[in-house]
Amino acid sequence: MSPSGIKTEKLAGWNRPPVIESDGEGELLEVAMGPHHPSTHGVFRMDVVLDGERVIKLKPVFGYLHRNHEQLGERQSYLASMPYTDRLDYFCSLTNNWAYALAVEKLVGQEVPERAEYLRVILAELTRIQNHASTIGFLLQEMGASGTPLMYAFREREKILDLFESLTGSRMMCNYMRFGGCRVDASPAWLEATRKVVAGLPAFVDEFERFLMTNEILMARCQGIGVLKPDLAVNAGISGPMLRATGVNYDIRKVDHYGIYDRFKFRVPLGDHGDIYDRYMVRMLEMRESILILNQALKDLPAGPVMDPKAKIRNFRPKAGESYGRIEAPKGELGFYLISDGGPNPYRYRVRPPSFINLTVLEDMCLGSNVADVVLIFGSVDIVLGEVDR
Amino acid sequence: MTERLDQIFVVLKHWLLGYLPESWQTPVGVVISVVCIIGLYPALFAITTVLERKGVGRMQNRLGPNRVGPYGILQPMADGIKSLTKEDIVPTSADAVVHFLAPVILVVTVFMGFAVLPMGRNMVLVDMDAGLLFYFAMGASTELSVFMAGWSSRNKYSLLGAMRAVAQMISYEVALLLSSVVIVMMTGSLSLVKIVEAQNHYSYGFPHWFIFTPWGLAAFIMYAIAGTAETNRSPFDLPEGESELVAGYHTEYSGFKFALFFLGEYVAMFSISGLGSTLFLGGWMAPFSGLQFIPSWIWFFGKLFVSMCVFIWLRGTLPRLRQDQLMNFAWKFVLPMCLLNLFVAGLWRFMGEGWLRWLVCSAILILAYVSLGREGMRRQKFGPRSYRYAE
Amino acid sequence: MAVDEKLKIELGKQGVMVTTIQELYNWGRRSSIWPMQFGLACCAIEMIATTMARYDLARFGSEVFRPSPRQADLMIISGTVTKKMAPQVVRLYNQMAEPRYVIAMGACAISGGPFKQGYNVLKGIDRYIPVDVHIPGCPPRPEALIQAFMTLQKKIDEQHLTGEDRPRHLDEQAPGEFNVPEFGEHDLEPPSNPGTWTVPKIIQ
Amino acid sequence: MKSVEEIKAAIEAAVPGAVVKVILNPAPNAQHSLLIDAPHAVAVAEFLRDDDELALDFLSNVTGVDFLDKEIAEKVKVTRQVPKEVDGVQQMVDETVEETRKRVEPGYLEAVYHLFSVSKKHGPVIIRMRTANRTDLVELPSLTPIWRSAEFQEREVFDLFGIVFTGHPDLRRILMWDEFKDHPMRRDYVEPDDYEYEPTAHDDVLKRAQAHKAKVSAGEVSQ
Amino acid sequence: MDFVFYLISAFAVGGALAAVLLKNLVHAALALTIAFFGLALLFLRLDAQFAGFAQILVYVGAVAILVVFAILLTKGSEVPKEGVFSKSWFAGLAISAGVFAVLAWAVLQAAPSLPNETAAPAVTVNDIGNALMSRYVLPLEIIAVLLTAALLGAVIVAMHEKAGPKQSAGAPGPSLLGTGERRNS
Amino acid sequence: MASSPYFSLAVLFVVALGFGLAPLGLAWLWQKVFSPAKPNEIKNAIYECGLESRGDAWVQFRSAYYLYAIIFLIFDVEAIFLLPFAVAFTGLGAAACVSMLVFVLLLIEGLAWAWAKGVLTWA
Amino acid sequence: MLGDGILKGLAETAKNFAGSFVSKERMTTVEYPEERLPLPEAARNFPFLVYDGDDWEKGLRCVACQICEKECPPKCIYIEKSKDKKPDYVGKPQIYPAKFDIDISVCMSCQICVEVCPFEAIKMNTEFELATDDRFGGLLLDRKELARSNEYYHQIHPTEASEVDARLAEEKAKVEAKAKAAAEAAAAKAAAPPAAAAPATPIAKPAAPVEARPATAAKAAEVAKAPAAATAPVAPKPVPGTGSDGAASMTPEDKKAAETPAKTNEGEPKAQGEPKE
Amino acid sequence: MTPLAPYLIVAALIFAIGLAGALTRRNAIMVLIGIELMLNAANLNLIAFWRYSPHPELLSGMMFAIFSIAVAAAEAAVGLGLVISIYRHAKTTDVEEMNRMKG
Repeated sequence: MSPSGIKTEKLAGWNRPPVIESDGEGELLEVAMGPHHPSTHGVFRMDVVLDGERVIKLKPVFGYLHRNHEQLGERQSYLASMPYTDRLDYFCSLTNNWAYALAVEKLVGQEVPERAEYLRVILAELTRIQNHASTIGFLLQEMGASGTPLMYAFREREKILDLFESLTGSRMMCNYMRFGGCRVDASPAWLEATRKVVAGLPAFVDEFERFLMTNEILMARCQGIGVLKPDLAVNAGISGPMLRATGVNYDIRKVDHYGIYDRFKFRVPLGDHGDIYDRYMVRMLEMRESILILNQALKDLPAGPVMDPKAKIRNFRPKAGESYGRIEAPKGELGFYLISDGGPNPYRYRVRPPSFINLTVLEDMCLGSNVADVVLIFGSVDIVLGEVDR
Repeated sequence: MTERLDQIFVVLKHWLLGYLPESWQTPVGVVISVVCIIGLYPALFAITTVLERKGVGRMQNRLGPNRVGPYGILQPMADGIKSLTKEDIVPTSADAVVHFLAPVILVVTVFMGFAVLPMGRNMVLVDMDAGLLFYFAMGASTELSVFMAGWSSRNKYSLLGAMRAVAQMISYEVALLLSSVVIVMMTGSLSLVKIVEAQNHYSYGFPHWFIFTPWGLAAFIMYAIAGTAETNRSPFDLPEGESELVAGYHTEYSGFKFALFFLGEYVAMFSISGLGSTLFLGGWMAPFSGLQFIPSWIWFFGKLFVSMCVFIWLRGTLPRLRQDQLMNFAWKFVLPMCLLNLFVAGLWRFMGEGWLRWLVCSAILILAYVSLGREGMRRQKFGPRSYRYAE
Repeated sequence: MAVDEKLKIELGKQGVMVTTIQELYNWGRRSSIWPMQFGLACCAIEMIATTMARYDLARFGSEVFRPSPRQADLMIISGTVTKKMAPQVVRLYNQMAEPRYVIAMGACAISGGPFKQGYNVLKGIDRYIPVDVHIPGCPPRPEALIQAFMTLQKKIDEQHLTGEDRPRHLDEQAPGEFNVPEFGEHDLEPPSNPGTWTVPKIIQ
Repeated sequence: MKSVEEIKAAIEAAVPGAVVKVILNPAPNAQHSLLIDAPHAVAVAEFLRDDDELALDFLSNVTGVDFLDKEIAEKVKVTRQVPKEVDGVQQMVDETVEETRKRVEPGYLEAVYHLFSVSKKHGPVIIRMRTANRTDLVELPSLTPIWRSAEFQEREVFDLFGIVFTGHPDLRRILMWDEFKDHPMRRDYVEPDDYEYEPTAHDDVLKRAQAHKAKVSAGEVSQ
Repeated sequence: MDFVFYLISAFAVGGALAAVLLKNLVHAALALTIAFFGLALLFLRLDAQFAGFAQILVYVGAVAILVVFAILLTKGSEVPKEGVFSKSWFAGLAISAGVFAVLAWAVLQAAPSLPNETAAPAVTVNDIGNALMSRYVLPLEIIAVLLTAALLGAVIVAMHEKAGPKQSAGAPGPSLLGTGERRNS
Repeated sequence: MASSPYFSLAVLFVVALGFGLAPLGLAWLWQKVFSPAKPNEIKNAIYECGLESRGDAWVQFRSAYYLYAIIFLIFDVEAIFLLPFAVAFTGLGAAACVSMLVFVLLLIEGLAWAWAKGVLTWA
Repeated sequence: MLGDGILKGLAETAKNFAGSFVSKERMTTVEYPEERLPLPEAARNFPFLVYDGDDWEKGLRCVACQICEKECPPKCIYIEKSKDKKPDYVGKPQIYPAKFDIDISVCMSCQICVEVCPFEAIKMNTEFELATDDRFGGLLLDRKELARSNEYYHQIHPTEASEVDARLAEEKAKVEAKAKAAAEAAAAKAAAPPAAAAPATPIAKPAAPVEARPATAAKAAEVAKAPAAATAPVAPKPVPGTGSDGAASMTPEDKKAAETPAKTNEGEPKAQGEPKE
Repeated sequence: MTPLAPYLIVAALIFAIGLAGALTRRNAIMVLIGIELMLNAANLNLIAFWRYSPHPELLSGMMFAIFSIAVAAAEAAVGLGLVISIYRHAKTTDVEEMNRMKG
């Protein structure tokens, strides 16, 4: 179907990307960045129009990793979609699991045992830490730091992945949570190992901070670049650290109180400028808060089952209805929208991907800035293509 | 004995030449020296690449290449063979002749610089009256080859990368020149041999290197910055800034042509480091009078090695600047500092001996450094921040 | 230089000169495999993890990830190749300089993997370009990638410089270009490269 | 936060002429939604966003849903005249017969919007819009002018479901390539025949495989 | 001995010829650097070491860069279709041939009276510096003024006044990502 | 002649040129003998992130580059005068130094003007 | 002052550089082919089939119930049922997989097959060094390549395997007890044919009248007893027997699910007409 | 040792080539290139005369050449700047077209 014949109305001016005019000097250069480009996190593509080195137009192009996730979800049973959610945001499979499990639990009114809730929190926060660390590493990589920060981030990530693997059996694609709990219980040895890793995390964050935080080059390149205003951020559906970096206090862990997050004491760091540096710092500070949550959760972890005995896994046929469940994934609001018609498969299975929607304002942030900044701004959004294109 | 060791290469050469008829001796001597230079630096390049990969690896908590040959030392050889046998692609729309010439010219101009570098006592190919000028004249020619590479590829990334590279190189070339003028002012010669010899005294065992004066130190810092930028090394490696420009001006180069660019970059590093140590670090002089028994060429290459290590260290640590910041840094920080340093050097001479000139010169330079730095940070509007939390 | 004895004897027939050159050539190629900086999906993260400190692909001299295909030797197809991406992948492969190798990393790259039932997922990149090594797994562990590297090295070691069984890139007759598919109205055109790929006949 | 009915009332009060229907959700989470009519949708959306009490400034999720044409077989009692021999005389007699009639209830495409409020921290309020049918009238007004976050998501719905959002500033395919003709998330989408040899052919894959084989033997496709 | 001279001269003259004849401007500029380089070699051969290296530094290092930048700034990479030589090329050629003929004739006429060999002057950079600071200090200052003026003048001329014709990216054009842009492959 | 410094330079030039050309020649030979080059349309097309290249790379550039080049040229020329001065500096009197100071200051004034004018601001 | 942040960063890399020579914490590289990190017990990569005893073919626990095939998200398992039966670990005559292929080039290592298997027959392997240049030959694993002994299972997942063994032993004990009771009852009734619950006493019975391939035929001779059901080409209900008394580990859902696929599969076209082109 | 005359001939030749280039090329940049060649030819003359002068230690010709280099550089900067400026307004570097636009 062609969209021809659609009349385009004049839109409210303030939420559109500004039109940047060239000063007529020099010719405009159209450059494609991606799909194979060293800094587009895989196969993202931006078509950029440059005036000198200034970006005056930018069009993101999606779909190079469109893997039909939603259609597969509708063709398969509820359980079979669980491992697919691992592959959405492949850095944070556990939070994806949780969001999906939460949506299904909402759909059928399933309770989750307490121990499972605690384990979910522990795993989600570990996921958050490794995601944020890697994101910062990648951001610095894009800034040209020849991999060293990324290596340090991955050094820590490997430790966390070891934990994931020894609990769930897989490094990245954990497929761990189930509707009504978790698949397997954590052994005392695992908890001990986790405590040890968590105890080592503050030192890592300290090292990272010493390494980077006051680096003049980093500050010069990040501060005041890619500024996002809070009202636009809210209007454009931005969520996660990117939203909080603009100063909007909105953390779904605090707002929805899903899981058992209201039992933990933690703070939500907020930025004031909404630039790359704020996004970077908010992530840095969130890692520290996550460590706090982890310490509390590991202390209070109760004994008990990890799976609701009444929970159904196979031949799971929820009654007709729909549900939208969302959590605060490391990248933002990750939601699953399910419509059940009573069959074994969801009638409609929809993922609300934070990375994808956070890219809405990419153009607004990039216009008028240097082409080198585009790469950084893009990196600071923190996307994973698996989730963007699904 | 130490004398012998010091002059071992010179003696060796003369011993070899002794077997030749008189009229052949000079030309063959030149050829031998030249072949030594051109054999030596690529070998050093090979070693340095391994060192770099291993060194950066160590900084990143990993081992680096260690499988090809013992401890991975044959890695560059394998890379070389691979590059040599790799298909050579010349894009259809590229300008084939210029595309071919660019790496060759780069290598040639980079090597020419070594003609005037003294690598040890009596170890210099030509000691020219205008040696330093010759060095810079050759250095200036490399820009053209970079431009040729980028332009002839007819690729957007290449051309942007080349333009960036040229803009960057010309900006820092000025700083490079001006920071070394100070040394010339003090030694009264453009001959690098004379410059080294001018630093050849020791008091209380410590050498009189130019870096140990306020203006010398300032000039050295500026030289180091400009030299890093001139060789496109991190944090000034924008022309190859792969995060936005894929591989910069050599995006379209494959096979050994690419290897030549790679080689050119490293050899230029040696050359800049060699000149730096000649100008500021006493060239082949020993750092303490007690260590003079160690041959001069060991000192020269030792200094070269140390400066390579610093290059590698910087590369392993720093993110890269943006083009406008880089240009601003060159023109609004490095260049003013260099110009100021000229006056400081003049002042140094006219103030006569005594501690006062140390004080005044250092004060002027530190003041300028701090205020220019502040000004730069203010202009760029960056600085540490604090953050608030919501409960 | 792990060339086994049998191979050496065979090489002996080709003459010492060629044998030496061949050994040197193969050794150079296998010891300096520069991958292209090219990640597609989940497996790309494990590929990055492979280059990171814990696994350190650099030990094999392969940490030099080149962003430009001109300078790369190896294309690690790490992740799902969608139909929208396939033409780009093929074009990039075409733009690499010979000799070039392909590792299909992970289920998706080999066969479409878990996503093979999707409308936008290519069912294996070997439909369009020849693959040297397949690594199953979703995603394969970093160690598996290293093992695949060593498999590739072994494969290179066994290649002959001359003769009938010389590898594709040394053979003038063998194709150097692979058709880049075009976007059709419902599917890629053509759905596979006939010269490169035929559906295997497996008798059950 | 207001209940769905209250919101409905508020909308109807604020936007004259708007037709709002509450669609109840039988699931335990009771996330009911509001079906709004297309002509007033933009006004309703603007109201929802700007109303001080609701302040639904955050459009989280936009989804398309495809409901196929339903063939409904219903039994109807029909009275008709049947010739009958009554007392040996041919007569038309009224007779009530039960008859199965098939009726096609046109399917529709639906766009679902999940709204939250960042300032008031409440939500979700779910609004939906329906097209009249699945074939020709698949236009809905775009809410991108109200919430920027709908920009890409509406493009996605257009791409995958074929709902044309009027008023969208840049309605192009987003995930599939531009030459692509179909809307793959529609439930009647026919996948291209790109059968791959599978040792594991089952179920519908097997069917496709067999269809492919038939096609190959008929010479329609190459491999 | 003369062989070197002829080689260098051929180099310089060839470069100059190529610079004038080549159609592609960038090629011409590169050929120009060859001519400059050849001239610098001639300077060296004339024992003017400082001038020779200065020639390389300024011309090969800076002027050539300036020229290629100017070419890229005026979109001169492409060979124009209408030809590179002016319509009155014949007249130009004739004039220059005439000039050369006159000059050559003059030189050849004077050749016997010209000095053939003189001792190589031992001029060091130090001498040049001293001369510069004594006899030529006035020209030096004038050069400084000239350079500053040139700097100001060239910058003013070349700098882009902001009031130039606006060119919006959204303006209709064949590509540059106007809406409805279709580009996938 | 052989003792002339230029002879050494010439030898260095020739050998360096040989060093650049020899491997390229060797690579060419390798291609001839063993590994045939297989140029084709796609391979020899311009690389642009895996897409077909669109639009020429040889576009008109911005004048910022040129402005920097001008200032560079002026300073390069300045260096031509500065170097002889620097060499002679140790033997010069205050008057000569003052005249050089004037020379440098004039150029600095040009630089300062350019700075103030915003020429040194990268586009 | 300008530059101190850079110096701090340099100090940090220097610390790591120096530390890499002394501390294991800073030199994290594991030199893979020679050194390996021990895989955690829970690690998984691809499924394998467990068999008891020495003969992989006889000992396969799999009864070809096809639950895993149905539940496998990427559909990479292919099972063909046998037409005859053989005794399972409790001695009950069971159908076995005549063909059991897993295409590991498709498998996503999700472990769902393991979770849904009511017979503890399929488990996850930890082997990952499977890179090959032969896509179909190397990556399409058949029954034989998939079969691993229970000892191997113990080796890679000791805790889990012991649990499984305990469970199976318990089940077996139950079945035996039941069988014993049944046998006793039968003995009481006397003169009845020997009960099915005697795995140690196989009754040589000719192969079921099916066009079995050599392997099957050879094995079919060993396939013991199975009173009446063995004659039927396809067992209509292979599962319920086990399902009903193997209660310990199975939730009711499992049992039901174990029944359903068997039923659904009956109606499906046999997957033998695999197209090959 | 080469006598003076050949240098002068070479200088004349380069001068003539430069002149021809300046007169025949359409592109303004090429005209400037021609002029640069002419200036360089003059420089060669200066240096040559200096070398063969009876008092080379006076450095006259050499200093002239150096000053000439500086002046030529300044000329190039301004000249090319003018070309760029004209191009910006007229979108052409063709001398003939520029002439036309004048009228």
